Amino acid sequence: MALNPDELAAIIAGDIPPYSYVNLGIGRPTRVADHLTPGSGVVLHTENGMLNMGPAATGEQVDTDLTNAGKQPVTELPGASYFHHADSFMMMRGGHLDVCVLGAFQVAANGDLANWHTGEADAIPAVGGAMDLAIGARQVFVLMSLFDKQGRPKLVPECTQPLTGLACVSRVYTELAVFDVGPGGAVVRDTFGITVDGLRERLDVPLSVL
Amino acid sequence: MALNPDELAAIIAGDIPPYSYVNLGIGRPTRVADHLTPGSGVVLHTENGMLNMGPAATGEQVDTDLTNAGKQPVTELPGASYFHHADSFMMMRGGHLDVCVLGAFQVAANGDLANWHTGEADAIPAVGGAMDLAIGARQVFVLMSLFDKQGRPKLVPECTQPLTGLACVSRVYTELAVFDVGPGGAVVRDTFGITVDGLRERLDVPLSVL
Amino acid sequence: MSQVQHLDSVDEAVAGIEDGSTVLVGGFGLAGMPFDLIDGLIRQGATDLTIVCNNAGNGEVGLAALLQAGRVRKVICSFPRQSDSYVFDALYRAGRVELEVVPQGNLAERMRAAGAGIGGFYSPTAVGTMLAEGKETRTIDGRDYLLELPIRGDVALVSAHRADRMGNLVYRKTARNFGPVMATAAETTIVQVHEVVPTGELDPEAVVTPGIFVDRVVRVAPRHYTVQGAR
Amino acid sequence: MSQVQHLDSVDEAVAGIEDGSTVLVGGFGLAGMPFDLIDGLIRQGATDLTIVCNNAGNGEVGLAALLQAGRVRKVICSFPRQSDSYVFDALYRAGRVELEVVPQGNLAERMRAAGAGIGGFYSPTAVGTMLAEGKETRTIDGRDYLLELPIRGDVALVSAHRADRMGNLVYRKTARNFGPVMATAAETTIVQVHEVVPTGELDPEAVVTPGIFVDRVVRVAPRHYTVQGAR
Repeated sequence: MALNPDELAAIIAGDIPPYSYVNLGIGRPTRVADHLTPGSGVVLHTENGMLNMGPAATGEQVDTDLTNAGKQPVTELPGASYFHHADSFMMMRGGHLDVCVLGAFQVAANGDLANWHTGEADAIPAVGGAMDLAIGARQVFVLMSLFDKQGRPKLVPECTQPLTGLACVSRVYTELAVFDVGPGGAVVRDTFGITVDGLRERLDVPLSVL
Repeated sequence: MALNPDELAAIIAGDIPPYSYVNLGIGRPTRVADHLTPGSGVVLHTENGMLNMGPAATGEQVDTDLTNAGKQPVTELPGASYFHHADSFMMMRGGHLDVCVLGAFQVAANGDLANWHTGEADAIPAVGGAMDLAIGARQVFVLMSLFDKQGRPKLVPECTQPLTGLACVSRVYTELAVFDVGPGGAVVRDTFGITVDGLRERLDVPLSVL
Repeated sequence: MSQVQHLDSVDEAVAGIEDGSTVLVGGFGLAGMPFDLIDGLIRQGATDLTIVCNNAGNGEVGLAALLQAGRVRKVICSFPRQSDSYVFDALYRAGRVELEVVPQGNLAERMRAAGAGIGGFYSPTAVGTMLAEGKETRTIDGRDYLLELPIRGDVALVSAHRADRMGNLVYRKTARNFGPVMATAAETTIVQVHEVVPTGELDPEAVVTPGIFVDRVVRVAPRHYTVQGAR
Repeated sequence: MSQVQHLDSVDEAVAGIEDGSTVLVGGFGLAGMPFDLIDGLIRQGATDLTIVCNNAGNGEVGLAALLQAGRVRKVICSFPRQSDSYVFDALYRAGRVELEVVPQGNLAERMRAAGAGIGGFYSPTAVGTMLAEGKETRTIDGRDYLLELPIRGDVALVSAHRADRMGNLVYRKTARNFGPVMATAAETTIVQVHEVVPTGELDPEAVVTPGIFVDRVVRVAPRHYTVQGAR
């Protein structure tokens, strides 16, 4: 059976090595946090200037001076630290984050990422920290649906939408399968309710198997 | 009468505008601090990571974690702040210091500075923060004797010793005279026990008068 | 020379900002947004401004209000489009405001470069993307980089938590964000704070922005607003 | 992966440093010098080292002792010659150690660049001097700059004041100096501290080096020594 977003987030959380420093992108990747156990030692970074970010703030906890990269109110865990934006992006761009999890419009088999601009003529471009994260984290995981709303594959031979970063994604998590991507092309690590041949029928990308 | 080093330091202190941020170089320039009154509002920067440095520490005040750029023990004034070396040199190189006072081997009439390397073949070169200060502070004052031990002028048409910075000095304080230097050449601002013509006889530099 | 001015009103704090200025505006979304200074800037009347800010305004307050007032010629930011950036969106689609999108890390680092006297730097971000267009690419030690140039402000508007009389600043939580970087990168740095304490009361080890980077300080009342997404 | 290791001894803390390593050594003169880690490195035996440090050792302790032990191939520093740098002076004059003199601001900024993923930067310092030889000069916006490249360490040895269990660090006064910069610029950052406190005891607003930059921590006793020039 295809996985639901929550099941997929749980799988990603399980794949993040203990004690990693991790940045979770805005939107669906945020859900990965719900599946990280305190015992994992994983430390969350938010690019607006904090390490050891805690869960979403509720009720009385809400503090307008304490938000995540999606501008939602969050909490602080013991051992947290605050820093300014240049220092925060130094962590990202200097290769100090172990993992980031991003959403995507398209990922190419070689790891190219498109996740910031739809490419439509009237779209207002907004990149935020996506390009910095894409090239900065040691491992970039993508969490996305395998097909867009029109049914077109989002794992592609070559991105047709504007790129966020070159050859930067290492793994792609989708509801039907998990892939490694990179110089060796796309490799199927796991499938959910579909065979590898079933994937091959629906994708234009050569697939090897782990 | 020619001024003694203490009188000269007092004159420099008097020329520093109130509330300036000032860095005093190692050695003789340090003495300028003794003539700055608390009411002047002048804030001393030391490049090893501190603003609002206080006077030399004595006796019980000595703290091995609190030194000036000459590695001598100093004290902290109210309103002090500590920062790391990259931030400290950001202040210098980014043009945030109003004045620095440096020693010199030679200053050229156009403001070129030589104060880090004797040029002797067997000298061990040591530049420290001199080149950063020279190009960073908004005004660079030099405090030096007008002649070296061999009696040669240290205010020169062109530096013969290795340069610290190009056209960076704005004023030169010596025991016999104070000069402005820069694109317009050397200008005598003040003399002590010598006439301008007396200076002209002893220097190879064309002198105008303020 | 560099004496920090403690002003009694926001209007005095923003006095003298000229038409055509580049204004660095702190804040990430609403956190750290210098609302009062922006309101003062609207009253002050300077126009034809270039605004450098991470976002392009939320709702109808702060930067959105400045945009709505028609004072902004150009916005340099990383993330203009948000759920409540309708003021900017409408102006942009009407061709009434220019937009330069800069990756967030480059935005921060370019302002730091201005504050640090760095003439330019090679950044790993945006290589091979459409944001690399027109930029010099250089391979150093086997990796490709883009040359990025400093962003300087004529003015920075910053919100901090607490200042002392010398202009030393501390911030609160993630409201710190761009404030300390922008304070270094502008000719005149104007700061709104919630509290001014006597000199000597801030821990010298914990000062985030030393007073050397601060020109004017004004105390304002904390503002209460609703955070989007609060559950 | 990144779990900070809290070690019981200095010898464990410096284990595995390889011959030929580039070692960033904190401290400005004696303030912030990681004496115990350097002593440990001498016992550990790694040789053919490149040392990056502001100075080249004082008296016969710390870096001077490492030099004396013959383990150093090259020193990269801003200010080798001091009143009590006789160990370095003798080795240098004997041709037994290489020296690269780097202006102090470039030294700090080049390590920051390594830590920040910057491929290189244009520095205003040293233009037109003999330290500009062999470096690219570029005019940007009417001012001349030199291209400076990052300095990366295999290892950084840093002395801080206090750590928590997550490796967050605070420093004391001007002993902070190069520590926070070097911690970002090395593959493995090893820190000696005077105290380890439970996680949550350091003020999150006042952490100077977040634990993300720290790999190993060892507690050592404060060392008492005489400061030159103390009156």
